[in-house]
Amino acid sequence: MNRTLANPSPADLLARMMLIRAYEEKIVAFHAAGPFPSVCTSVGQEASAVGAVTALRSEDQILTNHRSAGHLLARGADPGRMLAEVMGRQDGYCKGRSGTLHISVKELGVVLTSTIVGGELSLAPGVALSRTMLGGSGIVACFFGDGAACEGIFHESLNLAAVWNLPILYIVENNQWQAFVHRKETMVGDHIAPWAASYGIASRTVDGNDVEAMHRAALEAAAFVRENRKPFLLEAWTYRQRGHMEPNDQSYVDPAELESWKGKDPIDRQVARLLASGALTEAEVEAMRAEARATIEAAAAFAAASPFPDVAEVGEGAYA
Amino acid sequence: MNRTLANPSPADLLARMMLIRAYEEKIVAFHAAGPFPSVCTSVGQEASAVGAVTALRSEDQILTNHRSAGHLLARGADPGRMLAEVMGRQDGYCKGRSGTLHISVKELGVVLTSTIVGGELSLAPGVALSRTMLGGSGIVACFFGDGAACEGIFHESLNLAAVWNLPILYIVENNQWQAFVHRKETMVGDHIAPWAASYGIASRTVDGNDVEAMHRAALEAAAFVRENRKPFLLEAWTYRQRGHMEPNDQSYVDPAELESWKGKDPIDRQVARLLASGALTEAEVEAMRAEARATIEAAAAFAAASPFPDVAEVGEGAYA
Amino acid sequence: MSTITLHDALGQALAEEMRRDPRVLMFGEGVATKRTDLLEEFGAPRVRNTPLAEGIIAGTAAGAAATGLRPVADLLFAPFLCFAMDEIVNSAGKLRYMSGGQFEFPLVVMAMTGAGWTVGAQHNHNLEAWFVHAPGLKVVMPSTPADAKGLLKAAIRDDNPVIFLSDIGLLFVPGEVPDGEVVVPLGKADIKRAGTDVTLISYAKTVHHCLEAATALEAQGISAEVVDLRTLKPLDEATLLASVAKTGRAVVVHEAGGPCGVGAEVAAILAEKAFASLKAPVLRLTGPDVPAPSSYVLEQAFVPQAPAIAAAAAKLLNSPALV
Amino acid sequence: MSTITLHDALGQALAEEMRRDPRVLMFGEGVATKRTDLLEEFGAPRVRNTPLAEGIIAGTAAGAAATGLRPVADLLFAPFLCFAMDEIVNSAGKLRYMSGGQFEFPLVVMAMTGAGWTVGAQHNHNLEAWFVHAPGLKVVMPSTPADAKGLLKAAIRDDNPVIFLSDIGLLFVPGEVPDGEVVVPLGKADIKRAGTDVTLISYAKTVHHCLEAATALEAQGISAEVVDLRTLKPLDEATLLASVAKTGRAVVVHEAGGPCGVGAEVAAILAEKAFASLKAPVLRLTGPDVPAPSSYVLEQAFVPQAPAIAAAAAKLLNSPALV
Ligand SMILES: Cc1ncc(C[n+]2csc(CCOP(=O)(O)OP(=O)(O)O)c2C)c(N)n1
Ligand SMILES: Cc1ncc(C[n+]2csc(CCOP(=O)(O)OP(=O)(O)O)c2C)c(N)n1
Ligand SMILES: [Mg+2]
Ligand SMILES: [Mg+2]
Repeated sequence: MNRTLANPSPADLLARMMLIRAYEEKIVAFHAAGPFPSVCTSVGQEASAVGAVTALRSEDQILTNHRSAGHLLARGADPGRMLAEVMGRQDGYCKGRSGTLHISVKELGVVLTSTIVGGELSLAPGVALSRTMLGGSGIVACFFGDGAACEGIFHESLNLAAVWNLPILYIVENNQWQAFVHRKETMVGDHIAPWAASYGIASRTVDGNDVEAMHRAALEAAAFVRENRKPFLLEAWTYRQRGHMEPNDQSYVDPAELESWKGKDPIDRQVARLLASGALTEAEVEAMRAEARATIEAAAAFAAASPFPDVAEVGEGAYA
Repeated sequence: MNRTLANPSPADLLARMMLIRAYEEKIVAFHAAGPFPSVCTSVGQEASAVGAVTALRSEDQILTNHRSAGHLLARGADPGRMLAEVMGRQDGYCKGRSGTLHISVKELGVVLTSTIVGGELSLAPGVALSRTMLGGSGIVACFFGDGAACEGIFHESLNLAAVWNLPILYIVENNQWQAFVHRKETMVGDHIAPWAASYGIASRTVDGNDVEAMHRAALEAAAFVRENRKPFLLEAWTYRQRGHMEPNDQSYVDPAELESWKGKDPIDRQVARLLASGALTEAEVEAMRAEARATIEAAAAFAAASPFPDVAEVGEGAYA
Repeated sequence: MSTITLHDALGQALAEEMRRDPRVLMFGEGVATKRTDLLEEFGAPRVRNTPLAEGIIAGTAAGAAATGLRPVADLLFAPFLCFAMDEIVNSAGKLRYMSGGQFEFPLVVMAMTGAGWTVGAQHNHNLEAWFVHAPGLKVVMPSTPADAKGLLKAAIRDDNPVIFLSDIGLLFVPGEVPDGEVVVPLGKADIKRAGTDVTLISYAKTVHHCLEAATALEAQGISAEVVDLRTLKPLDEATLLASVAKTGRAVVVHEAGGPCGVGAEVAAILAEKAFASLKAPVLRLTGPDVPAPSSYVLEQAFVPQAPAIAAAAAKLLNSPALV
Repeated sequence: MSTITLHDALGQALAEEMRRDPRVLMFGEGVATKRTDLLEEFGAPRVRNTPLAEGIIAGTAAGAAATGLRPVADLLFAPFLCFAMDEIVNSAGKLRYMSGGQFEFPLVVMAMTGAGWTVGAQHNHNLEAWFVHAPGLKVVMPSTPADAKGLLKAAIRDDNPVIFLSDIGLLFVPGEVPDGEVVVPLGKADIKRAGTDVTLISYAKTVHHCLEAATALEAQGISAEVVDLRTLKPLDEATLLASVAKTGRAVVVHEAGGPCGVGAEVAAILAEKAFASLKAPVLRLTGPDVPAPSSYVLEQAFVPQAPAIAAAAAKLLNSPALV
């Protein structure tokens, strides 16, 4: 899998979404089979991750949050090393130190998965400052949730990015939920995009369940940031189809809301679109799904075979 | 001096401003005379303090920041006990524990002077929650600066106040400076009032150097908060005429900006207005100034005569 | 007596105190979603979800406490307290003293921490020592459901800010809780097992590891006393000193990192005030001074376990003059 | 040799390191306004004012450090660090380990603290122990201009996050600073005065109080050694242990509160590793466990002063078996 996918076709976008879905379905299956580390899945949000990440260039850098598997896989991370990390193995990207919640992948420009909600927002300006001071045309993509937008650090991050003209593409994935709280309980309006106006930052809301719309919007937004060397806020309007974390619990979710959003599933929509346009046949779609699953099965086998870290080294590595 | 001043006359407003000016000029004089604790004066901002605080009722509560002398004196605090606190004496409102920077006066409903910039914003929702849950028609006035508006806690405070419908009158005194940094270096726009829109909070900017305009705006805003039981943001457009703290240093201030604002001095303006309307004569104005100074001289004498706290008690009083 | 988890014991304490005192209210991210029983019984104004914003949650608790309410704020996991340090330390902890006694801050901040869920260092960080080091706060960290219930009730009744930390690894372990009113006073350690040769001093999860170690030591003919601190601030010096006066030897055990941890404080107290009784060095067994790793094997290796505790204690017995 | 203040020594260190390494930059609230010499020499991109927002200042330092810059962030007064704990502790301190070593965080966070300006507890709070207790950080707190300069240069060159605290009371006290390159390695204590009967262990302002006490003790025929820790993390155990091996007695002195403070850590190390040499209890003299009061008389009473230190040391000499 390529690190960046230049000019991905509609089918390429679909393939990446399928890979993410297969990866997270595997995690769900692991949970069904017995104890497994808790994971926050992004089922239903694949279009946002794939549409945005494939709009970036290889010199760009990414910071993201606890729901990061889509961003990592869309960037070309190895699902085997990701699963190994989730399972606490030595071949994980962070040698089992991070677990699912904090995977970073330096070689892919993924500086941070922050499970401190807002941690990605607090580091993004500094990463962008490096871009600015060390030269180059790279930009920084910072993914965060509607919940993170309520943290004070959101305000501080956007304000600093505006005042210092930092090349940050902020991408807020408004998936309607903030763990066990609906966003209606935590903010007066529906959208985060208008909040950017306080900082003089341009913004836009896009249908985050339409991968092609998301991709186009992200391309435009990234181009704006790259050329103007200043921030932009893109809001992906989407939905978290599963509970906050595995194992799945949605007892507190309005079933009608959930069903209506399942009807807008980003993979189903892209499949329907490509079938309707004749770009793909049913058989080709099934083959793609099978390929994604096969990739993930191989990844799972790799992860399961990876050894646990040496416990004698537990106390090492905090200092350079 | 009354705790609240119902329907203050234009001359009453002037008298209170003169008292604040006399108090702070005394502090300047103390500094000129020798070592004295550092103090942040509000010279030039008296209209904002007096106009707003006299619009409150006795059941209302106040939180403010390091530049709080105007708010306290406008509320009717005893300048002798305030100066005693500044000078670290036992008769200070906080028994010398707080010093100038954190004076609270429970009996006047002044819950907090916070010198942590933003501390007033972080406690205000809780104080308002008490108002809401324990009943009554009281509201909370929270004074803060344009600098504090850049702290993350501003965002969190306003958002919570909006979502929980808390009766808070936020009053931001935009005095153009944030210690040694001009607000132009820290925010893209000129005003804080528009930031309230993100939270669905109504707001307004008023000439904070016109005490009558400020008073009317604060009365209206307080009435809005009192009746609707939800927050409002009032921005006082004003200027810090002296350095961030005493002793005065303004080497980094644009002299033209300073001069232009000194031309809009709130006391001079109110004097001119009352002379022009014939409400006051020159002699009456001078008598008012003299009275303010005499009050402060007496206060200073009281403070200087107050004993220092007993050092044997230094370790006591942290716990209830 | 009934057998319930620490998690449920906390729920009981909250319900009982909210029933007793209408000024008690609770809020946090997901509190109303997760504590549906409290929501039903006490209503939405007293059981609230909040936006995701720890600073203002803690600040709101401080402001409410200063003006007549008795809030309990749930900040979920201890590392999230990093976003609320100003409100907890600079406001809640300091403002009573700084106001010359005008205001009080009867509030409780709850959070979970510790190994057990492989959640890694941004959810698992034992930073209780920070709050012990901050003036004006009290700090509680129970090891059993009964203590958890009784201490939380005492914390809610206390007129000072109390940081109440629950060990993740103990949350769903059942234990016996007495029926009826249980209030465990703050500031009292508990001797979880009496002994004469060595004192094992700990709190939270590692109390159980000390008890296991004590059993193992018994087999070697060594009688270990296990002191559960329960309240880390104020610290129950009297119980500690009495125990070490008897045994002359101490091992302090906790999962938090060593430097400037609670174990350092305990050892320093002993080095000053129990010096004449000490027959051997005071040993500390703590988690390594690194972020808590996620991988299960590393996470377990991070926590002092019974065999290491027993070995340390045995070492003290065998070579009293050990350096 | 030239005689300059600690404040100017820091300025020299900053200028020299910015000259040496173009990746070093500095920012904070008012940094560009106050450090006009740096601004002129190095230009606006490397010397920046920031909005009033400690969290993002520290977070920006962390993000920049992870990606090739070497930022120095000035957070003004130590209590303001409460607004930046997440960025310092959860990000800068933890992310190297958590990333399996992929990233490094070469940054310095500067702040002032301590008695001297009667600014009260929201500006004056000695919370260095928090950072000692947090993994992945280093902590420095010098007592002289020369050490300040040399340690700040070492801190800027270090590949880890360093918390650099300046004692307000020492900022404008002049002292001798060697000409030319001065780099004081992190992690090395300094024996500021040699002695044989008792070791006075301290850092920052109270080092000078210990030196005064040592002079007073000399008059009583007691020879006191004064150890200046300088770096609080990593702590120079070897120097501490060597000194106490020689004297057999120790008094640990600091202005910060006692519970879980640096003095607790030092005493605990001694109680474990110097036990056989100890002839008397290890004493701690610290600021009281309350917020720092503003009133000058209270503020001074808050800080351990020379007479109390001398008295404590003399007590150890006079009654070795003192309990
Ligand atoms: C500082 C902090 N507070 C709380 C949490 C617990 N928590 C984890 S994810 C989450 C919800 C985040 O909501 P959002 O930012 O919208 O992201 P989403 O989970 O919806 O993708 C919460 C409250 C946390 N990890 N960090
Ligand atoms: C959290 C915090 N950061 C920094 C400071 C230092 N400081 C004191 S006042 C001030 C400027 C405040 O600006 P603003 O809020 O506009 O109030 P003003 O002083 O203009 O009245 C600063 C930076 C502080 N006291 N607290
Ligand atoms: Mg969300
Ligand atoms: Mg201002």
